[in-house]
Amino acid sequence: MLAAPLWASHVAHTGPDTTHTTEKITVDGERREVVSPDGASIGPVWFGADGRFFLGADGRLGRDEMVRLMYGGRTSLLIGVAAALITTFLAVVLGLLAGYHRGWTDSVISRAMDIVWAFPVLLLGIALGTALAVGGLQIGPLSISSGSIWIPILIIGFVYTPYMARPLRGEVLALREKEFVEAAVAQGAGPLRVMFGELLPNLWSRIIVLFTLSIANNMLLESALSFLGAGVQPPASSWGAMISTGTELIYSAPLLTIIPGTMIVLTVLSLNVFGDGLRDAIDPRSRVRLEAHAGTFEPEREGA
Amino acid sequence: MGRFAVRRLLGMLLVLFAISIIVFLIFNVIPSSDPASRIAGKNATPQLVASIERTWGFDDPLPAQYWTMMKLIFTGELISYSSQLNVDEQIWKGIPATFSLCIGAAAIWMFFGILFGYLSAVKAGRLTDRALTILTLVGISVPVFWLASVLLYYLTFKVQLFPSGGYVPLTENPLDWAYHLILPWTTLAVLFIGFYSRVLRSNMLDAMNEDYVRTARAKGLSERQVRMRHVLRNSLIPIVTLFGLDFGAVVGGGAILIESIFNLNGVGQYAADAISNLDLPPIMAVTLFGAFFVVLFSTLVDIAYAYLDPRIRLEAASR
Amino acid sequence: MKKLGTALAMAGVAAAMALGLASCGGSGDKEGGTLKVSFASFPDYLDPQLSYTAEGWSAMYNTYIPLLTYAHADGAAGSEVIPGLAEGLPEISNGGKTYSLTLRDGLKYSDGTPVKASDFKSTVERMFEVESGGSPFYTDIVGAEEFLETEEGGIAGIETDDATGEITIDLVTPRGTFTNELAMPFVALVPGDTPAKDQSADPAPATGPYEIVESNPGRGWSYARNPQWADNNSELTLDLPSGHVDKIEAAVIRNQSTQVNDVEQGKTNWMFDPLPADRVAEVKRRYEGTQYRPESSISTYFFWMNTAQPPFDDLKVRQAVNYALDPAALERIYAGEVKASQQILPPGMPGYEKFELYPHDMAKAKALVEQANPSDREITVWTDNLNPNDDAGAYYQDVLKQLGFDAKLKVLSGDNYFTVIGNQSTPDLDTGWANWFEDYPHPNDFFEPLLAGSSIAPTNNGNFAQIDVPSLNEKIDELAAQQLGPEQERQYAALDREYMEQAPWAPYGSRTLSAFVSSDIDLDEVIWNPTFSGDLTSFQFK
Amino acid sequence: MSEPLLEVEGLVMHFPVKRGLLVDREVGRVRAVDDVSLTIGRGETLGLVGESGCGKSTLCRTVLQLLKPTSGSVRFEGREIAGLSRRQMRPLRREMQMIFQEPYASLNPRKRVGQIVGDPLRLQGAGSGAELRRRVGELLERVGLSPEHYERYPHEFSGGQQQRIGIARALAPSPKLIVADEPVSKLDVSIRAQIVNLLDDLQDEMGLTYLFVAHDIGVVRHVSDRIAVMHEGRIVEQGPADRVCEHPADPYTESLLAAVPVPDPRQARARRAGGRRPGS
Repeated sequence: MLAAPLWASHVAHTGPDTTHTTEKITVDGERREVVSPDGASIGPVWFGADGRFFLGADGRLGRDEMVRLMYGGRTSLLIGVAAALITTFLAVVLGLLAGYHRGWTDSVISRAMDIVWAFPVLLLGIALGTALAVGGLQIGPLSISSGSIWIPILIIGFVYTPYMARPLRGEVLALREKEFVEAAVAQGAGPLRVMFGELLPNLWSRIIVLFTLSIANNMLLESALSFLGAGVQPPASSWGAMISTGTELIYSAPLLTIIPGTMIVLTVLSLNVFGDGLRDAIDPRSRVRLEAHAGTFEPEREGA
Repeated sequence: MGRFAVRRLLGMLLVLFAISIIVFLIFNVIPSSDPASRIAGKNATPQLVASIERTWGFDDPLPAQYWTMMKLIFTGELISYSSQLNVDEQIWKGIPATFSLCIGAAAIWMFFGILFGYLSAVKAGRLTDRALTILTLVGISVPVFWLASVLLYYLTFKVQLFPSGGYVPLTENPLDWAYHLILPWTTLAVLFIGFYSRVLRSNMLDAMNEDYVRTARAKGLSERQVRMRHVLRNSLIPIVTLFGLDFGAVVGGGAILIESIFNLNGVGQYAADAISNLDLPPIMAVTLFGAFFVVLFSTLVDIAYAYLDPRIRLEAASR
Repeated sequence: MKKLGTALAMAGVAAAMALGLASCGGSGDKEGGTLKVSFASFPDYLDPQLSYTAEGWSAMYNTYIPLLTYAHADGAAGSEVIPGLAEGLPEISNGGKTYSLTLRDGLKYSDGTPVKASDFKSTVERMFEVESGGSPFYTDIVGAEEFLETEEGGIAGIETDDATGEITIDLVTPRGTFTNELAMPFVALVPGDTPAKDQSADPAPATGPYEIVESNPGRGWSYARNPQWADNNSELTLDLPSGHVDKIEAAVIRNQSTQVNDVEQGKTNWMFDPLPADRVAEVKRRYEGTQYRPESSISTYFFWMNTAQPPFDDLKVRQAVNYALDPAALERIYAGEVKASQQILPPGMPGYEKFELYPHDMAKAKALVEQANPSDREITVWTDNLNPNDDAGAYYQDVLKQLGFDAKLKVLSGDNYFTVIGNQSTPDLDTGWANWFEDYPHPNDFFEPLLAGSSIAPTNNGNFAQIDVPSLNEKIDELAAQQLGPEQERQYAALDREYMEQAPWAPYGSRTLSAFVSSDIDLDEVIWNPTFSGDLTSFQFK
Repeated sequence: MSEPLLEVEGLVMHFPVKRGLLVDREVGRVRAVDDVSLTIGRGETLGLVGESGCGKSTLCRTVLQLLKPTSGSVRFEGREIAGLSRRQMRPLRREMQMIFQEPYASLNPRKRVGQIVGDPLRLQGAGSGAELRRRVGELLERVGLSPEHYERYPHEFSGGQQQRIGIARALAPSPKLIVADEPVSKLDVSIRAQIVNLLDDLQDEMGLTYLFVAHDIGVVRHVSDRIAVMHEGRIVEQGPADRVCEHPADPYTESLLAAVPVPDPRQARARRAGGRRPGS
């Protein structure tokens, strides 16, 4: 069921942003307004209207909640996975560089990571989100318009990098002392070959676990950012953005908050359980400290 | 040792400096943050905007503006662009609420985190452990702000069991203070309870296989004594570390969501307001405040560790 | 949802004719007590020279009194300018360029210092010195522009005499709105030695019935009776009410739904902000007439279209949008809290005459777009994130899509929305949402700042549609120099129609506000002034 | 002595000891290798012996330019390699290989045997696909393993077999010089002789030159043509193996000979003469 969002466009009868403010639908043979004149939206009708408005409409625009839920889930998952890929890529490269070269390369990278790490994650996310909400991002040929979901993806991918880079760097520092690294150098392997050919294969199991848990974390951060208005920009929906609109209506339509929230909990929970199992399976003794939290999410400290 | 501490503290200053520059730049490259027109308001004339730019120094070069701002923060004279109030004073006023929230929540999460972790480890593999594992996994999978909103709906509106938010100073009425904070404390703590009990559980399970524990058992200590005196005590060290870092992070911005939802008027709420106003001075000050706590606690933890384990000192020094 | 403050940033909040003057207090009414009120956001300033929000004006209506003020009455009666600290309305001479007033003798500030005529001059100068958003209203005073530039030498156009209390103001050009402007809080008197910086944290001494005794910016503030009021000032300014309660505590509660819950549960006596749209139905059903009554405002909600660039440089496209928007849909989005209207002047504003140029007709709209066949169909729709404005934006975007445009929605924080769309360097300013609440009950307030060609500015632009029609600009200027009378009102009505024929906007209504009080407050006694909203002196416990 | 392959002259390797409150200052040095001169002739085995921590491993790595020497000269086939950059060194690496003390640690645990042995070949750009596989198979056979081991991971092998993999890897680029840093000290006593014999056989077959390092003078004596004795970073004595062992000139060499239990020379010699092919 959690994968349903992937097929959203095939299942849905209407677009996620299509409004049905003054429309009427037939529920179990009875004509009903999607939104009543005083602004109350129709609640869940389940299978009463041929699958339309399964979970009712969202607020006074009369958008189909179920359709939005599916499209929103797609956004949330996309952000979670894409940001995790970015984080993983950056963390692997930085971790390898810092751990392999040590010396000033390590100092520079570690200090930069310290800075991002010390930056309160939510504040940094909101600051960047707000900063980019108006003008978008323009770096050379790379141009991202302000409503694009790439903005939250990049922000999340960026702010969580230290949390993955630090444990990886620690691991690389330890691996680097192993004789097989020296053996590779003795055979004439260059730094890149050593990093990616020799060290990286030893990091995979760790990376996969961190990656899984990172998706879970990213989805939580995405929801928090969207809740604060710095994440996914309307009318695009994500589960976090849906909670954000939902809480505005919580006293009149609590389901609009409860449903997307439950979806997040279930998805994140599955990812956490999966990541946990993966960790136990691959590396039972390792203590991965990367756990799901939106606000504070701890790196593994070397020696801890 | 002293050398390590001095270095770490210097590093901390460097990080704070870098953060202040980053924040400053982020908000100076936003096209629409132009503070002068914002201060001038809706009907502003060009003269008014020009006059404001002169008064506030917005026409100075950026480094000069940065320097002025930092000087004002540290002399406590920085005023916000949108309300013209003293930023340091506002932060100062938010501290009681933020600390009440964080310290209370921290007490709760430490207590339950340790309790659950201990029970889970002792009953490893049994029903209690399974149940607690599920519970803690759910705990770390719930978006905090969502939990807060749902609790608010059910416990303050459907069943009017708790007040719907707001902060009552401890000095005014201790009972009311706690009553208003129960929900925020609980919500904030849930995540950490899950997190800490999981860490403690795995640490304890590891520790139970260590030689010194076997020796203790062999000496004839009761299982209970072994657990409390040896296993738990040693497994708590990493928890205390984590606590230092988490507490820093929560004070430094982690509480922002809870504060806004429960209308606690703490530092986090102040930051959220400032960000939505694109009001640079408070954002600078609050970010530095938050980063200060994060860095401070991580430095304290590092120094404490270096004290306990000299190898770290050497490693750090050789970098 | 959250901050009405910014939504209403331009000014006062209105209540209309809907209800006549409340009947005189019932026998069970009692004096005294502590009134608890809640605001969703702290006023921008608790400093009369600086504040330019509904919150601030409502908070200081009974604290800082200008030379002239507005009658403490509901609806149209509340739009009447009456003498405040001055003895009477100004005498206008010199072809509308000289205003003469006399300060009442013997007035005192709440700290006991006497109010002097020269305080008016220092107050106006202070307003310029703190670079108030209100200063553009007063730059027509002789010497004001130079003073803003140099902040030296005082404003030559204001002459005062402390002995006689005479105050003379000379203007550069006749200004038909100046009487209203003298009644704005920007020029409410504060002592001459008040520092020229924001006093929100330590409000200046009051002249009205209540003084602000504690201010905790961002969190709340509270009032007590002005010790100088009962024995001194009220004797001298009999036309102003003294208030019923002894203390007022104002708290900031950001979530408006929480405010509603608190009023329902009696924890708060009055919420300043309008009901959040999703609670309207419930509150109306349970409390209409007993604790709740709707109040209309003098405001216009509209979508502006940038006439300076395609596709909205084409009149047909703009008209198509006007036809395509369905007032019924927008009414639902605002949960009935917007009263449909398709013109620039809102009901309640002098000069308002109802007309309807563009009845909802989707087919006609589509036909018009087909005729115009604009080549540029990529549109960015701007709106702020305050519910339900964001929903209105989403609906508008959907309508534009139906008209065959490729519309993108951009939702900005309500706190900086107007700064962004008022900055012409912002890219893609095609069309978007906006609203306007009156600064004072004078129709010029809806034309000059919003539609005159001279208002187009690179930053802080108010003419979002960038409409610049020379004949209409002239008309605006001509009317602005005259004192408002029946003839002028008729001409403003004609101007309204002429502008709507150009269709720079697609207006959709004026906002309904609400008075919602706890069960122990006497709702019938509550006065809702169109400019200052809930009048704190009118609240009374049953 | 035959024509020299490797000439080390006045080699010095110092590790600075830095301290300082803010800025590091050098407060002392550890002299790991202190003015060492050695010469190894083509096809010869030089045994380097000394107690743990005397600088043997550092010397090996300095010779191979895995560590940059503080000063001194290293000539390989008459060419100075001491100042070369990593990049300049790379083409020379195939000529000089190393065998490590800890067989398991020297093999990447996440790589298959085929990859480990094949990598040096690939680095030399030598063949691919089936051809590479065939050559790796040959090498594995050559060191007494089976080509079927191609797909296995290092941890599936015993210590001795792991060292054979290490040897196969060192042989892969057809080097001239092999530096063996205590290749047998971490192995079971029963397996040591097999590995030592394997190295011996390979030398005969392929004309290899060895720098053979051990802390056990007994092992060194039997593989080496000449022996150098290292103490606290310096070479205290060097000369033909038998001469050094039977008439040590330096008191330190004497103490080494006295302290280390020497396996029965006759037994060792007999085994060597038997020349059994181990491992198969």
